[in-house]
Amino acid sequence: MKFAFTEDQLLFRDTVRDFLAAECGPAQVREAAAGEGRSPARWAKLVEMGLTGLTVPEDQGGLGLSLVDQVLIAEEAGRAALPEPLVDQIGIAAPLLSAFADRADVAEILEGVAAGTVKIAAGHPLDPFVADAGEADYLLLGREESLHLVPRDRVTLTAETSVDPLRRIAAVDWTAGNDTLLSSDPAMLDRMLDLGGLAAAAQGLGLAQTMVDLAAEYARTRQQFGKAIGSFQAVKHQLATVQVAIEFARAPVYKAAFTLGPRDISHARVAVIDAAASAARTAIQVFGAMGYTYEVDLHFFMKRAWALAGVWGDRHYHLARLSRMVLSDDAALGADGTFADK
Amino acid sequence: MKFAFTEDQLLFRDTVRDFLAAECGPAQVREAAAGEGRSPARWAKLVEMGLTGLTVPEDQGGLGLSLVDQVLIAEEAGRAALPEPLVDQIGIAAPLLSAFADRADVAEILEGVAAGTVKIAAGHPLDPFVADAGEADYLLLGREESLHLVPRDRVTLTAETSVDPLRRIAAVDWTAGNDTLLSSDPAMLDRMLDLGGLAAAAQGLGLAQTMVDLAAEYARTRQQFGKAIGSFQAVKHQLATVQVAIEFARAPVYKAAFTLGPRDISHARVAVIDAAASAARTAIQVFGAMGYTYEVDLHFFMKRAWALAGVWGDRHYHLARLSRMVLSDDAALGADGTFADK
Amino acid sequence: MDLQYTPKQQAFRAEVRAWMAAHVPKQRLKSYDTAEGFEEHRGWERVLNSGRFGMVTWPESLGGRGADLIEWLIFEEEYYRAGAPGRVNQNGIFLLGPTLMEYGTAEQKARFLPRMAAGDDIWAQGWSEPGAGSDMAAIRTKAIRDGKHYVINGQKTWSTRAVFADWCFGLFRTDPESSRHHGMSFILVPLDTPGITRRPIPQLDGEPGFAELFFDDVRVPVENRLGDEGQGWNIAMATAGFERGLMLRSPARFQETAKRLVQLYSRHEARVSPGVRDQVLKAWMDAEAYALNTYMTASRLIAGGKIGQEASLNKIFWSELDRSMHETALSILGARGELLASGVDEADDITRWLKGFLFSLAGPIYAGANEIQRNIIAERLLNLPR
Amino acid sequence: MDLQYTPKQQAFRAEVRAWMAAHVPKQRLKSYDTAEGFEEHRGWERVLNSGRFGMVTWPESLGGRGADLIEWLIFEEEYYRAGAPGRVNQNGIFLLGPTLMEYGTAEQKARFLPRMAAGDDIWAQGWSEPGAGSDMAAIRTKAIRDGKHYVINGQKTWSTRAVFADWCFGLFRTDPESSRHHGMSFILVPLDTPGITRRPIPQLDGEPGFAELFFDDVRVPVENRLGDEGQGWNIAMATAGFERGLMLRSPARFQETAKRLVQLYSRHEARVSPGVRDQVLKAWMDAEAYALNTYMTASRLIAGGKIGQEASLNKIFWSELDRSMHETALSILGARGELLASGVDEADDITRWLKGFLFSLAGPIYAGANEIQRNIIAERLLNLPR
Repeated sequence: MKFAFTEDQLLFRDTVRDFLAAECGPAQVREAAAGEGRSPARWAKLVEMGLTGLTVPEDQGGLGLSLVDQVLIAEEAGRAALPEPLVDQIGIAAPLLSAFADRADVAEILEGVAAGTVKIAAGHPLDPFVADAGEADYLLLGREESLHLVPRDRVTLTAETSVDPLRRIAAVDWTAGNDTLLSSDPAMLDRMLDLGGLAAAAQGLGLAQTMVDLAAEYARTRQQFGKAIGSFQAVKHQLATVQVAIEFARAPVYKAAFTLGPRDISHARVAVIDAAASAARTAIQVFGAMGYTYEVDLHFFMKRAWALAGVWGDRHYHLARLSRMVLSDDAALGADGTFADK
Repeated sequence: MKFAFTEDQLLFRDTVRDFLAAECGPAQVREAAAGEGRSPARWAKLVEMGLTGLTVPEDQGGLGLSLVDQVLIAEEAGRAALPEPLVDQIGIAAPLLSAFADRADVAEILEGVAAGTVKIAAGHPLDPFVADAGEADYLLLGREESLHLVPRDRVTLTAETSVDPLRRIAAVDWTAGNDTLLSSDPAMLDRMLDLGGLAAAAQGLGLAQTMVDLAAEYARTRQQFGKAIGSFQAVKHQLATVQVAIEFARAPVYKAAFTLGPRDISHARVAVIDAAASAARTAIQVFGAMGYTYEVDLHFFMKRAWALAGVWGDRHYHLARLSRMVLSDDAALGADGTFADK
Repeated sequence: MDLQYTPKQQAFRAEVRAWMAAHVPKQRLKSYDTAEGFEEHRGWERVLNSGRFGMVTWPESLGGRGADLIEWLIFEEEYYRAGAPGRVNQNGIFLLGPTLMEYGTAEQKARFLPRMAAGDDIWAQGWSEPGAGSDMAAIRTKAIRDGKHYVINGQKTWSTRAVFADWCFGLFRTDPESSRHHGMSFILVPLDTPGITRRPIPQLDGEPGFAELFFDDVRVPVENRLGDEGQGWNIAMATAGFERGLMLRSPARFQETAKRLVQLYSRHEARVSPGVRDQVLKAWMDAEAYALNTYMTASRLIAGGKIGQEASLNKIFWSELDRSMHETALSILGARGELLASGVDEADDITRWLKGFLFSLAGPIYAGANEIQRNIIAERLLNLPR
Repeated sequence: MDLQYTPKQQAFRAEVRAWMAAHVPKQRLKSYDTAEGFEEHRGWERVLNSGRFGMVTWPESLGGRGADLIEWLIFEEEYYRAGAPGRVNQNGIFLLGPTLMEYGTAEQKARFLPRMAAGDDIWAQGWSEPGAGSDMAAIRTKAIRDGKHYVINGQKTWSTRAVFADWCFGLFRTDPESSRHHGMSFILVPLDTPGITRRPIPQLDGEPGFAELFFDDVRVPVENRLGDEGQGWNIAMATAGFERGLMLRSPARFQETAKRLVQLYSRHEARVSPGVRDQVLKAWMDAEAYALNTYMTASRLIAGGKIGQEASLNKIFWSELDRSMHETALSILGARGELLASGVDEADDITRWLKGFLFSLAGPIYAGANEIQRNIIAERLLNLPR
């Protein structure tokens, strides 16, 4: 029993954090929102760091790392509100496709993913829209109980506008075929949802922390009534309350990355949705009228958090799933059930 | 449309408030808890003021006033945590019995109620215990869909211990008979529950306000870190939040007293249960360790509020009833339905 | 206590309902935070005025109907029931209007109120400055007397509607030596006066709901001052009381939102968490409670009472209720809730909920942040030390 | 990361489980806030010690087993699973114990720890004074050096367990000229020393869970001082860290409560509001999260890390979770929830829920009120100005 990341994992996380602080600061996010939305230059650097191949098997040119490694990276992507769809690649597409790496076409696609030349969008039937479908080469889609790998030219997209100016979502119209079928094991569809949920939860942790950090930074400098507003207990206590929620969402996310158990993923998902919503509500209140403007960076993080709260099974879906597992007669409740969900 | 009490009603309320401040201050409540629990001397004075006959018809020697008059008095009884069962007499028993005042025996009982010589306990089948049954002369009890008036010697009581040292509760074992039957109109049982709910709500308003007032008083004097704790925003904001909840529970209680509609009573009940719970939670926090002792008066009010939260249909019962009325297809929602529930 | 409408009140409701049914635009107007939408909304104000519904509580001589506050509430209920457009002139009719009634000269009332009711003058507010948000006494923009004029220099911000409005009212420091809440005056400024520069500030949704106003030697006649010189703070506090108080946030608005929330929930009950039922019921109860509370206040005011600190209680209650209702709605909408603009699923009116949510986030901030309101309640109602 | 127990850990769990099954009293002991119950609980401490379970993390030489923190968590899980009695000596083993480990001399450790593990010395704490609650630096009780003794004069209050305990530890002002957190020392006082008067303070439920202690020329040998003279504040802060930190509130306690809450809910699901389901799930999640967080902290400490400000996060989280779980339980119990003592309906264990609720109300208050913890988080974790 050792509930800790390795030194290497933390070091890599720090490297990514430093990279994103330099290459994807709020000013760069703002720039992306005002312009094309995605930065090919930044994508190239992510590829160069090996990030796109993080969870791609070594045989396909990736680093072959686990979702425990990935979860820290996804958290950093959230912290920076990274516009590029890195997390969907390494948190959802690559881990899913890796199970089919013995298929030559899939192996080739995985090589492309690792090399950053192939992009894959993923959409579960629970969700009405697919993110980043427009520039994807393939789409991982579910139909009934099957998982399909669909080339981009086999789908019709209807773009929609997200509250998050950096999210590109579309409704996808497509026809399943034998040639698109990847697996008819219904567990694979559940797995996609779980991976998506984990990815959203990890990003949500990072987003929530950034919102608190931005608000704290503002509160240290903004003066009212002759002192920094951060010296008022009302501001202090609101932010401290959010920080508590974030801290106690953290371990459930990390555990879920290790076990990939549905109970753990639903727990992590709900805890992060609530912590991030509370972070947004509080941060904008601390920023006051400034937070209500487009000119302050906060809103990019709030909007990403709001959008991610709904996808990959929303709060209701995950609470219902948790309910089936926790409130059933044979549920392993109590402390000795904590590490039984593997 | 005039949503206001008359000058007379407010004046009478003030008289009762002054009386209770003098005769039923926290020290006297403490004294009652340490002693017999009830003060015959105080009861005699309540009788003398005409309070026991407040809602008894004039023909039976009462003041013949309405539940709108009564609700302000019940609020004051709550404010003082009055140990004697005045509210049950004038808020539940007398209004219920008044409908049967053409029966000679009932008329006589009502006369006794007004004169303060007859006491009536009331218990609805929803509730497991009846308050003040031990010294009641009669019990108003429900069985199936009927309402019964049962002499004290026809019931067997099993006393139980309430968290509120001033509440005397008992389980009641009794046999219904034709001679105890008051009404077989099921609406009368519902009416008893509604009157009980209104009485509990009105008392809860008063209790909640006292808890806030006690905490504010303590916060004005208790010094920590070189100043009164009431000058800290954390204390201010917690108490202000409770005050908001109390203020917005007030109008629903008063409206319910006017309409006696089940939707209004359930609304009032839920709003007050929540406001009073929040008042208790906050007041003890402001008092700190002092609030956790038996030596500070606060606990008498908290305990009364906790006990009253469960009786006459608890929060779940009233939410369910409200749900049937608000979420039904033909519910009168929106502003033009507000005063339609008469 | 009498909780039934009089026949006269019922007749008034019927009149408003019929008029609204005939006049409310069938198509939703464009946002009044766009140039085109602003003029559409001005047009609607003119239509309202044509039915003498511009501001029913004002005397007939000033363009109103002399309605009492209960009738006002009935009017508002029918207004929201009909889904009528938002009031682009709310700064004027709900804030400056009552202030003029109380502090304006007869000349000022006659000059400003009828044009306000008619939509001829649309008003912006000029309270906040970059260094003076919640702390309004920190205002620094100066209006220095020069003969029959004040010469204004400085900067206002978060000036609601100021991008397109005709006039603004605000607080200016007329005594340059003064500090905090002394030495300020309440002045009305035509926004086309030379020396004023407007910079739109985009909101969360990208639309310019407010603006910065830069004043560079802006000359305003002395007769545009409301009340005495130096009395500005007291007048502004009264205005802020109106803002937090009865009229600006009429209960009908929240009751209408609660009703839509109940309907949204009913359509999606099967897929959402059981706990949502309790949230929806709480929303309905709170919207009702806000209405009942307002009826009590109105009854008291009609009987000659004054509005007091309950304005702060109101402000907290409606703003947190509004935010919470919209949060619940978005939670019900799930993954579809992120849609900022779409033709999809019009039954749920997703975009309206989302935009309403963004707007609701401003509620606990503007008109005196709720933190300030809680201070006021604690200090003035509960007598806690400053 | 490896979230599976080692065979050694599994074997330890099995050993504890078997031992507890054989030794935990079948009848619930009387409250340790009564004279009789206190001695019953002391007896249980002796039974624990007979199995070398008094404090498993201590070295064998001091009566422990040299267990690491993961084993400690396993021990606690089995302890709560077995429904074993509360630890009457928690002030000793969870607070003073770790403090002695860090600041005590070898002689002091040998003198106090084995007797503590054996239940021979039951400890009370002496922090608060009438004027020094959350503001502990306001302590005024003096301990003035007189040769080989300190002479103590003053008053302590809210001294937990002090009605019946053998010893108390506390903070005393050894430099009478000093103020705030300077000039204080950490001193251990036998409660049977002449000059000490104890006044029990009844709690909400009427039982004397704490006491006032009056010190009138109480002479205590200098070797009863922990650490250096004047170093008391730092040592006390470390003790307070333990109090808020890992050991005192082991997650198993809350997980056990959450489990009972799930079971209570399952029995009454049909009659309670649907929203209760979500509250129960939240309780379960939060109790799990608290456990997971503790496992992370334990793993970090085993790897050589130090406990930091997370103690404040923990304190807020468990105390508000505990209160909220008990509130939910009482809400489920409805009108039966007011029963303070009764034989009725033992399946629901109403009295336990009600007493647990009353106790839970103290959680956000003691060990540094949650308001203070939020200040600490804001100032030390989020770097907000004082």
